[in-house]
Parts: sequence; C-alpha cells; structure tokens
Amino acid sequence: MQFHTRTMLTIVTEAGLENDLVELFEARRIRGWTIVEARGKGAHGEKHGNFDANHNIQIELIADAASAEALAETIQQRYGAHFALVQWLSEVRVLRAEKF
Amino acid sequence: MQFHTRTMLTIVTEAGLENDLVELFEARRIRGWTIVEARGKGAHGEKHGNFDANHNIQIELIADAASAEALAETIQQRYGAHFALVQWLSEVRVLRAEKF
Amino acid sequence: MQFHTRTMLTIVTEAGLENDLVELFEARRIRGWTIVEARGKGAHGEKHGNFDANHNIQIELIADAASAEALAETIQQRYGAHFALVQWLSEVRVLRAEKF
Amino acid sequence: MQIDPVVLFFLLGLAAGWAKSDLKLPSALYDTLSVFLLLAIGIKGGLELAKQPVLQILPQALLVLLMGFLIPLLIYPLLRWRLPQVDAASIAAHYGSVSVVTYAVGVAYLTRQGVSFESQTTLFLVLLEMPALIVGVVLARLGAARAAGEGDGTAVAGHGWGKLLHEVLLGKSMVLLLGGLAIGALAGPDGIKPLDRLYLDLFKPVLTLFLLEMGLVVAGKLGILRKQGFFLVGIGVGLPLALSWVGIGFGVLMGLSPGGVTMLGVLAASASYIAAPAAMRMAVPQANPALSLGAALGITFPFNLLVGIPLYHQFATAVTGG
Amino acid sequence: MQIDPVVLFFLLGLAAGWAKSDLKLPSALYDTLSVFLLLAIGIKGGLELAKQPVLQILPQALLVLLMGFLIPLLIYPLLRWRLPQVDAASIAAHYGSVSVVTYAVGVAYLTRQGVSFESQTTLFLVLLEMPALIVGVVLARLGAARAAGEGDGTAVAGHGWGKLLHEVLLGKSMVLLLGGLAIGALAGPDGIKPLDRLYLDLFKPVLTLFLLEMGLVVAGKLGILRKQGFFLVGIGVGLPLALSWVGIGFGVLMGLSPGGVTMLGVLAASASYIAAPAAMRMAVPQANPALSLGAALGITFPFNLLVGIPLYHQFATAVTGG
Amino acid sequence: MQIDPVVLFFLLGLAAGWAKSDLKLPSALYDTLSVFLLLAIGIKGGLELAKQPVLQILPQALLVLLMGFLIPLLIYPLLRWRLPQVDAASIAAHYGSVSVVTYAVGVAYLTRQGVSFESQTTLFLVLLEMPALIVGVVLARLGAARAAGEGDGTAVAGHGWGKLLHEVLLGKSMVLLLGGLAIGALAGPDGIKPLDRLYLDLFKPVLTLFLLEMGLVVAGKLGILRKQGFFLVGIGVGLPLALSWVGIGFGVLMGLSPGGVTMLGVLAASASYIAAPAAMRMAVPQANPALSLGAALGITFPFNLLVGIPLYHQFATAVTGG
Ligand SMILES: Nc1ncnc2c1ncn2[C@@H]1O[C@H](COP(=O)(O)O)[C@@H](O)[C@H]1O
Ligand SMILES: Nc1ncnc2c1ncn2[C@@H]1O[C@H](COP(=O)(O)O)[C@@H](O)[C@H]1O
Ligand SMILES: Nc1ncnc2c1ncn2[C@@H]1O[C@H](COP(=O)(O)O)[C@@H](O)[C@H]1O
Ligand code: NA
Ligand code: NA
Ligand code: NA
Repeated sequence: MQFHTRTMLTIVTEAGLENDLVELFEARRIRGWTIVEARGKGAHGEKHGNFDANHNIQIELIADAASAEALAETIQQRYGAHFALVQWLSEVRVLRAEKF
Repeated sequence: MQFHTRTMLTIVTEAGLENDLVELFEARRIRGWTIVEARGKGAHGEKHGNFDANHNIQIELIADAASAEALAETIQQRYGAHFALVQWLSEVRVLRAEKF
Repeated sequence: MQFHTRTMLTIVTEAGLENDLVELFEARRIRGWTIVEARGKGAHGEKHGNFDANHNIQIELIADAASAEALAETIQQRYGAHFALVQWLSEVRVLRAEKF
Repeated sequence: MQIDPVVLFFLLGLAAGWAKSDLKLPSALYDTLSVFLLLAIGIKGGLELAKQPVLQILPQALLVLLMGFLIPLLIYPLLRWRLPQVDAASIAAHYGSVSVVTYAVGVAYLTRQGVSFESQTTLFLVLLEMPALIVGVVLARLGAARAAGEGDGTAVAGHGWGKLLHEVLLGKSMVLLLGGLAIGALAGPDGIKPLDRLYLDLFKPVLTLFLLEMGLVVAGKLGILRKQGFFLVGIGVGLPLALSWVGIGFGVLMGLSPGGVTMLGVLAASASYIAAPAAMRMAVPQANPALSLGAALGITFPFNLLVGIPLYHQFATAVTGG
Repeated sequence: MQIDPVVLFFLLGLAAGWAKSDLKLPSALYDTLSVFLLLAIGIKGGLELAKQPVLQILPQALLVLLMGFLIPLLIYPLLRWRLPQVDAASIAAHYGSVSVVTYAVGVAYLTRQGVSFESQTTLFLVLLEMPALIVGVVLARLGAARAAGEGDGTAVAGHGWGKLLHEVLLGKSMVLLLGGLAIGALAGPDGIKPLDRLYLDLFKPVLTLFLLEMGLVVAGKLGILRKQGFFLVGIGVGLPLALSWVGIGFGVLMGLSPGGVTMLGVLAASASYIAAPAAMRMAVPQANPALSLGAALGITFPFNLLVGIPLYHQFATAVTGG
Repeated sequence: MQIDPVVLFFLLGLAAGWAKSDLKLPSALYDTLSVFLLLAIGIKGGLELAKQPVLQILPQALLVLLMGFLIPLLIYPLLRWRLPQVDAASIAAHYGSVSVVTYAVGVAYLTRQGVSFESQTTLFLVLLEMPALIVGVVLARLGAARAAGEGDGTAVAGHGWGKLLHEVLLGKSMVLLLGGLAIGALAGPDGIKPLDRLYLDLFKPVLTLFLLEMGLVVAGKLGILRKQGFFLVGIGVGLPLALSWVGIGFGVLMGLSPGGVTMLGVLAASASYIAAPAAMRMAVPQANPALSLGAALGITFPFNLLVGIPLYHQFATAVTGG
C-alpha cells in the first residue's frame, strides 16, 4: 500500500461553536473529522470543563493543503476576534487518499 | 539530552475494536500507546458517542517507521472494508528512543 | 494570512501530575495549553482510567522550538524516573504567531 | 385510556431530539441507568424464582429457548427476499433477541392495568437474549462462507466462534441480568429488603429518565428513516405485529395466564438494540448496522411503546378468553 | 434563625474550592442533577396547573411576561453608565432572566418556614426565563450595528435571529421545564404518584449535591472578583436588592399571598447563570462572559442564598402586611 | 450464617471482571457514589456527635490518634525485612490509614446482626485517615535522604512538605467526611430529616453499586497477584489479622462496647486504597504503587469483606466477653 501526504487542521475552541463549525465543514464539503473533549488555558483564561458553558473541544480534520488552509483562515476571521480559538496545521501521511 | 525521530501512527475507529487492536499491538510487540475517547463523522456516518455501540476511540502509537507502516497496513486490510476507520502517520521527535 | 512554524510538545503522563505541570508552565511563561483525558499502556503498565489514581492526561502545548525542547527536558529530568511519562515534539504551522 | 407517564417522557425526548434542542443526557447517566434497570429486573426475577420449585419451570424454560432459536429462523427467509444474506441474518438476530426496556414498560403497563402475570417472565427475558444471536451469526457466516467459495471470509470478517460466544455470554446485559437473578435468589426477600428503596421503589421513576434518553436517541435515528423509509417501516411495524402472535402462541401453549401470555407476546415482538448490535457488529461486520438498528430502535421500539403493548394485551385477552 | 442545611452544602463546596481541595464532582453528575431539578420543578408546576382554570392565571401570566421584558430595559441604562453596550446588554439579560436553583432554594426556605405560596410560581419561573434574553440580544445588536455604521457586524459577531430564537426556545432548561409542565399536567396526580419517590421525595436531598457543586463552581469565580472586585460586588449585590422590589411590586399588583410575593421577589432578584450565558455567548460574543457570569454566579447567587431570600421574605411580609 | 447481599454485589463484580466480561461502570458513577458515601457517613457521624458532650469523647479521640501514629511504626520494621525503604513506608501508610467502604460494610454487618456500637466510630474513622500518611512519608523520606547521602532526593522525588500536608488535609475524603460531620452537627436531626430519603434510606442500596464497581476494580488487580502472589497474600492477609488485634486492644482500653470494639478492629485491619495511594504517589514516587495497592485493594479489601469482619466480631466478642 501507499501513503499519501495530506494536511491536518487541528482546531481547539469553545464547545459552543461545535454546531457552527460542523455546518461550515459541510458547506465546504469536508468529508470527515474527529472531535475530542478538551480543556485548557489560553488568552481567554482557563477552560475547566466542569461547568456547562466552559469547556473546549479539539477537532482534527484531514484534507488537502489548500482546503485546510482556507478553512483555517475562514475560521480565524469568523471567530478569532471574540472566541477562545487556537488552530494549527501539520503534515500527515494517509492510506486511501481518495477518502480526504 | 537528544531527540530522536520516530513515527506516530494515529488510528480513529469504532470503540468496539479496542480489544482486537490491543491484541494486535501486543502480538507485534508494540510497547506503548495512548487512547482517548472521540466522536466524529466520516464515510460511515456520524459517531455521536451518546449511545453504546456508537462512539469512536483515537489511538496514538509511537514506533519506528517500518513497524508503524506495517501496522497501519495490517489494520487497513483487516478492518478497513467494514469498519469506520481512518489512520494517519506523522513524524515526531522523542527523548529516550529506547522506549519505542 | 500567513502561517508560522512552531513546535508542539505533547506530554502523556499520570493525571496526578497536572497541578505540578501547570505550575511549571506558568513559571516558564508558557501562554497556553490543551488537556484531554487519556488512558494507555507503557512501561508503567496499563492506565485504565476506571479508578481514581489510575488515569492519564495528554497535554498539548505550542511554543517556539527552544522553549518546547527545554520544557521537555526539564519534565523528563524531574518526573521521568518514577512516573509514567512519554513526550514528543512535532512541527506545526500556526496563524497569529504572536500568541505562542 | 390514559397514556402512562413513562411513555410521556419518551415522547418528550423524541420531540426535543426532533426539534434539535440542545438537550443531551450525559452518556455516563445512560450507562448508569441501564446497569440499574438490568440489575433491578434480575433481582426481581431472582426473588420470584426463589419461591418456585425449579423443576416446575423447566419445561417452560425449554419452550422459551425453543422460541428463541425459532424466531430468527422464521424471519430470515422473509428478509432474504429483499436483503443480502448478512443483513437478513443481522436483522433476524435483532428481532429474535429482546429489549429489556420494552419488557420494563410492558411490566409498568400491566401493573397499571392491575393485570397480574407469572413471575418467571423475567427468566424468559434472560433466556431469550442469546439464542437468536447465535442463530443470526450462523446464518450470516454460512452465507458469507458460501459467497466467498469457502475462502478466508470468516477470519477476516469478524471474530472467531470462541471469542464471539464469550462476548455474547459475558455481555453486560447477560451478566447483570443473571447476576441480579442470582443475588435475588441467594439473598431472598429478607436480604433484599434493605435494598428495596433503590431497586424497587425507584425502578419506575428511573425508567422515566431512561426513556427520556431513549427518545433523544430514537430522534437521532430519524435521518435513516427518511432514506430507507418505507422498507424500514414495513419491517419495523410488520415484524413485531407478526412476532407478537408467535409469543402469544407459545404463551398459550405453556398455559400462562392472560398477563403472562401478554408478556411473552411483548418479549417476542420486542427487538434487541443493545446486545444484538454489539454482537452483530463484531460477528458480521459486513452487515449495515444502520439498517438493523434503524428498524429495531427507530421504529419497533417506539411502536411497541406507544401501540404494541396495549395491542398485544388485547390480542392475549382475546385468545385466552381472559 | 437556623441556616437551611441545603445552604450548608453550598458553603462546604465554597470552602473546599476556596481552599483548593482536590474535591471535584464529575461533570456528568452536574448535568444529571440539573436535568433532574428542571424536570422535577416542571412536573410539580404541571400538577398544580392542572388543578386551576387556565383563564384565571392568564392575566397573571401576562403581567409576569411584562416584568420579564421590563427588567432588562430598566437595568440597561444604569449599566451603560460604566460599561460598553455589549456588556451592559449581556448583564441586563442575565439579571432579567432567572436562576432555577435560587428558585428551588427559595421554595425550600418558605417550606421550612411553613409559609405557603401560589403554585403558579413555577409557571412564572418558566415564563421569566426567556424575555430578558430577547431584550438583551436586541439591545446588544442595536448597539453593535450603530457602532459598526450598519456594517456586517451581525453576521460576523454571532448567530442570526432564527438560529438564536431556536437556541433560546429549545435550550435545555426551557425544554425540560416545559416538558415537565406538560407531563405533570397530562399525567395528573395519579399518573405521577409512582414517580414521587424520585421527583418529590428526592428533590431536596438532590438539591444538596447540586449546591455542593455550585459552591465549587462559585469558588472558581473568586479570581475575577479580585480583579474586578468593587464594581462586580456593586452590581452583584445592588441589582438583586433593587430588582427584588420590582418583583415584590408586581407580586402585590397581582394580588399574591405574602409567600407568592416573596417568590416573585426571589425570581426577579435572581440572575440566570445557565441559559443566559449560553445564549449571550452565541448572540453577543463581543461581550466579556467573565463579567456577567462573575456577577451573576460569583456574587448574586451566593448573596441570594445566604442573605437575599430571607430578606425578600421580610420585605414581602412588611409590604403585604402578612 | 447468611452472606450479606452487599457482599454478593462485590462477588458479582469480581466474577464479571475475572471472566473478562465487558461490564464497566462509568467512572463518573464511581466518583459520584464515593462522594455520596463519604458525605452520608460524615453526616451520620455529625448527627451523633451533636448528641454528646465533646469533652467526654476527647480522651477516646486522643487514643485513636495515638493508634493512627503507632500502627505504621509497628508495621514498618516488619516490612523492611523484605522490602526497600520506600515500599515499606508506603505500605505502612496504606495499612495505618483506613478504608471507608470496609467501615461501611462493617456497619452493615453489625446492623444486620443487631449489634449496637458507639456512634463516635465515625469520628474515629475520620481521625485515622491521616496520621499514618504523615508517618509513612516521614519514614520514606528519612530513608531516601540517608540513601542519597543528604542529596537533593527530596526535591526531585516528590512534593515538598507544605504541599503534601495541603494535599492530605484537603483530599477529597477528608473534606467530605469532615464537611459531612460539620453539616450533621450544625443542622441537627430536624434539619437533616428532609435529606434522610437520600443519605439514610439509600445508603445501603448505593453501597451495593459501589461494591459492584469495587469487585470489577479488584478483578483488574489479579494480574499482579500472579506475579507477586505469595508475598502479597502474606501481607494482605497477615497484616489485617494482626492489626485487628491492635484495634481490638485499643477498643478495650477505651472501654467500648463489643460492637464498638469490633468496629475499631475493622478500622485498624482495613487498608486505605483511595487517600493513601494518592498521597504516597506524590510524596514517595519511588515506591511501586502496584505493590501497595495490590495488597490493600487486591487482597485485604476482599479478605476483610468476606472473612475479616465476621472474624473480628468474634474476636471482639470473645475478648469483651460480650
Ligand atoms: N500555546 C497553546 N498550545 C496548545 N493549546 C493552546 C495554546 N494556547 C491556547 N490553547 C488552547 O486553545 C484554547 C483557546 O485559546 P485562547 O483563544 O488563547 O484562549 C485554550 O483554552 C487552550 O485549550
Ligand atoms: N478527514 C478526516 N479527518 C479526521 N478524522 C476523520 C476524517 N474522516 C473520518 N475521520 C474519523 O474517522 C472515523 C471513521 O471514518 P470513516 O471510516 O470515514 O467513517 C470518523 O468517525 C471520524 O471520527
Ligand atoms: N509508544 C507509545 N506511543 C504512544 N503513547 C505511549 C507510548 N508508550 C507509552 N505511551 C503513553 O504514555 C504513558 C506513560 O508511558 P510509560 O512511562 O512508558 O508507562 C502510557 O500510559 C501511555 O499512555
Ligand atoms: Na424479539
Ligand atoms: Na431576575
Ligand atoms: Na488500618
């Protein structure tokens, strides 16, 4: 089998944005993503995760480099100013490149 | 101290496969891995995680490049056809190379 | 927008060390990190996560390469001998480099 | 006829889920409630069993086991008419096995109606959980082996037999039901009395929370109905209606009271949505889980709650002349 | 006057959190308890509503709605004196809406004192949850639009109106309170009776666990008090004191009993820390959530529990001469 | 003699875990149950304390504290015979401290037998939690310092003293036990009465769920037994047997009733598996946690439940001639 290079976008943000982000992914025809519950600290203070509106999610999403970058920029513009948000890109190698 | 390059295999799949995968790791003499609960969406639909048989796990496993690639291929062949499954490889740098 | 290269340090260790590590981060003026609950297996046996003192956390922390490496070394020296601990570094690209 | 409040909680969950409310119950609560329900049902059964000579129940138990093996064999050919082998086998396993919550709602219904029924129905519930799963796996694998020309299909396509049996026998529901049975039988009414405040008094109220959650879960399955609508509705309503008569028939054969016959009808008509999906996923991964779970949980479960249970009671009353 | 034990649990949580104990309740427990409290309050209200002719409550209900729209409009100009528009609007929404747990502690207080009150106060609680949120969002957006020179502020800065209304109307607390109301009204006392062991008998004990958790949460908010101390304390104590009189005034206007007037005072004085923060975060993301939540949860909630509720009762007694 | 049903739940969990069933309780349930048990025990103790003049209990309390400091000092030299210093110190701390659940099962046992005992045993439980932890840490550090030639061992090898004391004093179990004590004492029987439905009536039933979980956890520890079998079994059975006599001796010295002497025997024989592992992990990270937890939880806990408690009762009866 062969491995193909793709880009992974990881988004850490407030849990309340999940529905919005999923809508955005679907509008961009992103075909898959993975979500885990997270907490953390950043410029917007601590997110303990012990109280309703106060926890983070971490979303991982593999796509081609151009889509991932464009998506990160849109998210930054739309939510970066007022929401707790950190994003990063990394290189990954996948099997079945046609899935992403 | 010195950092050494190793390969990290990340596996996102149905929680029900955990025992099988762990058996496989042990058969391959993999010496460690990390598991987090996850949900997500992919070709096999949404995995909400709110109902028993319907959530994902994400496994991270650091090994040498050859073992990681071979493992990914075996998993792909054994489970790829019928189970929700996405895998990716990435480069990481570790201390204490002898652990992996 | 432009992406900037930074280093991500990922730490998998016993949950009981969280407070200590956070103190260390703050002493080093690290500006943010993300924590997820984890379980796993390694040289210190299995960490099931079903019983109080027996689960892991995974911390991700983006910083410049030098800080990340120095932090990893300190943590290795301070906790590596007696605690379940695995760390790895990887390259990521971020927007808003001034945050890290 | 007034609707039972436990069913109202189900409808609330269904409505909230359907309207995309952000109401969500933590999955730890769902797990906790199901542990509680299984233990409570098992204990209740054990208490009753302790009262009866085992030999007297044995013939009934054997008949129930027979029914458990028979039902999937009856359904399978019907389903094959439209479905691939693996899916037919998987659905046969789901409908041959039983739903513990449907059973609990049936109990609540009869209790509310003041209708008594034989205490060994809990034992029947336990006995019915497994046989259909075994039949379903055999049917699927025979098919898969034939299709693959005796290839390595089995090895690749799922767990081996030993593992599978282990999984089914030691699945959460079997362990808790049987464990509860044993505890109830060993401890007896006096031993269990201090536990009544939880396992007896809170049974029905806790069922309301569980049904609220089930409503939310079922609402999440409505998507697949839109796609596979007609066919799934056909299966999901047709099968329980037909199977209820199989249960009623066996109940009459065993000489049960009208209440007991009703409960056997409910058990036969109910479809497993916990043990069966887990077992089938590992045993027959080629089968589409959305199909079987969509029918069992998306259609049959609410159908039985809202329409089926009272209906089977009427059937049973008519047949037994009770 | 002896302190109610439910308040002691709050103080225990506060002390443990303040001393940085490692005591932590699982978030699933918090979620479960709040589902339980909301359902139980709703059901209790529904049972009482079923007893009364709807037309008789209608005028009261309209007055309560009016109060819900009025309070944020009264507070907003005061807050604007020191705060940016978005923050003033957000805080106005928090204090216009209500706190279910404060309501529950109020009920416990009056029950302990042997003071009766009108059963429709549960309905008032439900009615007061939403209007202030709507007013708050309008105020914030008007401001933001003006500031942005009619720019694309709305699109970027938060959810559209449709989505927002959906979120508020179908938020967890609305769904469970209204759902509970409906179930209580439909099932009636006879239907609910088998559920009393959970929803009635365990209400107060469960409240203790919830308040333990709230103490821990409030302790976590003490950090912001150190920074924004004086101002927040001013808001957090001044607003409930002032607003309690608005509620008492409306209560007298409606002709409620002294107990009912007290409860309306408590509702008006309480500030939402569940529904409002969630709604405001999405509707007015520019507002600083630490400010509004710090005041509502960090100051007003404990103030009401420890000092406010007995005080409002004295106010109400004095005013009604009861 | 019939086995108590709470113990049957433990055996069910043990069997399920041993057979590798997929039964798993959510960790949030475990956390919730332990919060509940600790609070309930504390409250019960507080209610009883409120009845008694403090000065009368003081001498007993001091004797109990003495016992808490003494036990680890007695065990340590024995363990040093085979173990490195850090492990000997850590095990001494585990066995010097106490197990709240073993205490609760002891209470259930005596209650079932109709044997009464002094209410201050809850206070003894609280007092015994900590002293052994302090002694254990001192022993370990003295050893480590000597070994390292007064090196920087302490700094590297664990938390400083201040932090450590904070951790032990404000650990979850101390806070909840003491908090419960205070609430019970402050609120008194009248204040607590509305909470009885939870904290009193549901105590024993909830204990069953907790023991089910403990059975699963203990089953997970069987692996280490296979490796360190003989030695661990020796410690895990020998220590509680020996220590029960220390407790019984102190009980007789204090002039307790046969029931009270039994409970002091149970406390002395029980080993901490919550507070001690957490404290020792941070204070003495060089110690192997599998060893101490394997003995305390894998052997001593089930031994006390199944064999020890009735045995200590017999010892106590024989000694007191009661
Ligand atoms: N340097 C960092 N490395 C990893 N995660 C971070 C970092 N900074 C912030 N985060 C995460 O991103 C969330 C939002 O960050 P912020 O917008 O800075 O508050 C935080 O709550 C953390 O979970
Ligand atoms: N492009 C993707 N990026 C990240 N995670 C993915 C992606 N596609 C699928 N996943 C995850 O992998 C699981 C299985 O994918 P699938 O087999 O496509 O259903 C999904 O439930 C997601 O959690
Ligand atoms: N090779 C590995 N790859 C990924 N995670 C690992 C690996 N080895 C250990 N871990 C994680 O790190 C924790 C501590 O490792 P150890 O100190 O080897 O016991 C384990 O419990 C695992 O969660
Ligand atoms: Na069936
Ligand atoms: Na208000
Ligand atoms: Na002890």
